[in-house]
Amino acid sequence: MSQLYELMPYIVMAVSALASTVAVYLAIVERDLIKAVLYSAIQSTFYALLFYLLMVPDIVLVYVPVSVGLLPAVFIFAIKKTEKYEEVAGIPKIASVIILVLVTVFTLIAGWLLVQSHAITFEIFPSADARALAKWFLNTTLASKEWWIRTFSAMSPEAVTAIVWDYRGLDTYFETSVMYLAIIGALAIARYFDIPKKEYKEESMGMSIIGKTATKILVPMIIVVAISIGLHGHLTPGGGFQGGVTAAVAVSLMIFIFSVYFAVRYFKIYTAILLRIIGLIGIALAATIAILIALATGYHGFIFQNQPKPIASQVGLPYEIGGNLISGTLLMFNTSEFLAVFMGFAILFLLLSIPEESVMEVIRGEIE
Amino acid sequence: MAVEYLAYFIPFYLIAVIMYVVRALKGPTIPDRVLAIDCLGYVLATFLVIFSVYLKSPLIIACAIVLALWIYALDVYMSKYLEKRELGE
Amino acid sequence: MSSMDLNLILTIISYILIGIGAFCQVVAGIGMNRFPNFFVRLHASTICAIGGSFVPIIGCSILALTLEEFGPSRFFLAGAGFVTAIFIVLLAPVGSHLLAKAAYFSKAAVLHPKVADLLEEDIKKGEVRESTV
Amino acid sequence: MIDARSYLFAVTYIAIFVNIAITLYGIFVRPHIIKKIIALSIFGDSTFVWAIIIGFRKAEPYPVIPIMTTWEPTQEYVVKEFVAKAVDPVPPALVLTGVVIGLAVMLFLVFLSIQAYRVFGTLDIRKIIRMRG
Repeated sequence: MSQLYELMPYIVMAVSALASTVAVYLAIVERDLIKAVLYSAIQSTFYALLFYLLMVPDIVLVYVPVSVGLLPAVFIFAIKKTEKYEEVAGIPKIASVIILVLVTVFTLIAGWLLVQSHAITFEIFPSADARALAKWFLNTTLASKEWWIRTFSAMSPEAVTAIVWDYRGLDTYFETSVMYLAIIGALAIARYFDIPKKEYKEESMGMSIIGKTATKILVPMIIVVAISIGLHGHLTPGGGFQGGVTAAVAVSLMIFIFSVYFAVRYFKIYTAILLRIIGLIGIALAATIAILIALATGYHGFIFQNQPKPIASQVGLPYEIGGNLISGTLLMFNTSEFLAVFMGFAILFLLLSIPEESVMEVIRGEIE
Repeated sequence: MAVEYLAYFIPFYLIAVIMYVVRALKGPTIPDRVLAIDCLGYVLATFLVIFSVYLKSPLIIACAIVLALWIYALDVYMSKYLEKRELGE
Repeated sequence: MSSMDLNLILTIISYILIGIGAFCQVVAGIGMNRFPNFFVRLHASTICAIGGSFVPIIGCSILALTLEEFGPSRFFLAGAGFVTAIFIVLLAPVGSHLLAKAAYFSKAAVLHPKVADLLEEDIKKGEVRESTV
Repeated sequence: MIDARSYLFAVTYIAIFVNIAITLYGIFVRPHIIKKIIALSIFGDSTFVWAIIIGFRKAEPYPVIPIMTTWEPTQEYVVKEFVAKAVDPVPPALVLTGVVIGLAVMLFLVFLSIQAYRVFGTLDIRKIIRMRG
């Protein structure tokens, strides 16, 4: 009984990994691109289960909206606007089946050999011990009373958000700027395109009335779930990135179910760019707030400082207000990042959904 | 311990997952595949809830809500694609 | 009635619900593979969504309520489970409807053993328009 | 006799490597640009899974998430048990930003390839090379 109980998560893990291998192979060799997108959707759901069983809920929360909710929409836009087929000689069905069986058998035998080799050289795989760095972060993320641990603490029970925005804050800052540059690049390609000024008509645009009614109920729910994920990022799984991509799916659903002319009533492109800039200013402000306080009061301070450090710097933000844990700057970072990610993807989806005729008019006008 | 007996139910769900995957890979038309992926998503959402009880980690349940929402999104995208109209309208 | 008895009753109810879910999943999986065309397979997907997902998620939430070693976070688990179940029961029929409508009117799904197609006849007569279906 | 859990975990490990190999074939050999982008996204996901697998550990009966269930900063024994069982929090923190940036970069590549289609009229890389001489 107890053995079966311990074995079951690993069985599910291995089965989903093998199923994802089959889906990946078919996604790569498929000639019809829309079928390839569907196979990659199968692969993403299995990867989500893998992430879940590897005990990283933060990644599941960010991976499921991105890979199941947003990437298929992007690829469907691209395929609809360009070509549907890849012009290569397809692999016959029997050859595919043989290759897949061989790959599965290879995986099973190679796993056995790997375990044999580890039985000789190392201890049993995976290791029972965590690395020293991981132990350090886990020990200090929500510190106890000793001042020397409090010095290195982020005062948040969520170790992942603490690492993202406190221990390794500069990394995340530059990664956010990489994302901002990618969005600027896309905006530069679509520089003169604009959404045509058309009225939204209830009866002739969008999908059926049942879908519209359900989506009217659904979109506020998505926004509420996203805000809850985003603002509780320092207490439960979640954070600014997760909440932002969750909310971005609401925009793409509105574009698909109603139309872009309906979505543009609520998300204007220039307003979205403005809100995104506000989010970035919020990140910069949260990064420098400790040093600003230090300059005003005459103490020392650091960039990306969260809690007061007893030896080096006396200033810092409180970790709780009125008994509620807010973990210093983490709440500010999460709010700003939520706004920045949400609005960035909203802009890109609005630009991607411009009808091809109006785009071609702009391009022809530019050439002439 | 009341949770351990869930181990006898999980294999049935796993068999169902494999059958849906077979249909999703085999399905002659695109709607068949999308329907099978739907069912796959629902059984995976069930898996997430069952495993959060089974592994005694209450906080990871938040992922199940998100997965239940996005299966609907994939339906919407594919049916809009099948309707053969401009995607933004 | 003491709380031990109540916990035992709730545990038995939740296990029955999870067992119903496992049965429905297997039945839906067999149906998904054995049914002849897309419109019949919609039936199997309904069994999967309601019988195989909605029912066991409710069962898991009830089971979570009885686990007192979780402390206050068992209410978080049970509440989120109920929210998931409500999302599934709201959204699964809508998704199936959108997919079936698109598949029917775009002729993407072939109706192979065709006995009768009343909707097609009604559209030919002009009694029903496509936009109102 | 080998340990069944270690064997199943090693199978997962190898399967992700096989996925990476197949996607590398897709990126380098397949001619269509959208197919290359799909392969690239799967490649990124596989490397993310692999990074997370490195951070996994063995604990009895199963490891816990790197998030504390208590919000009180003064309980010593809770911290000790948590450190003994939680998985590594560093790879999730790196992968978290990687997924979102990956989506932004994919969107940028899709914008580029749509623009290339508007200019060249095709997305087959062999035809584009022939066109440029």
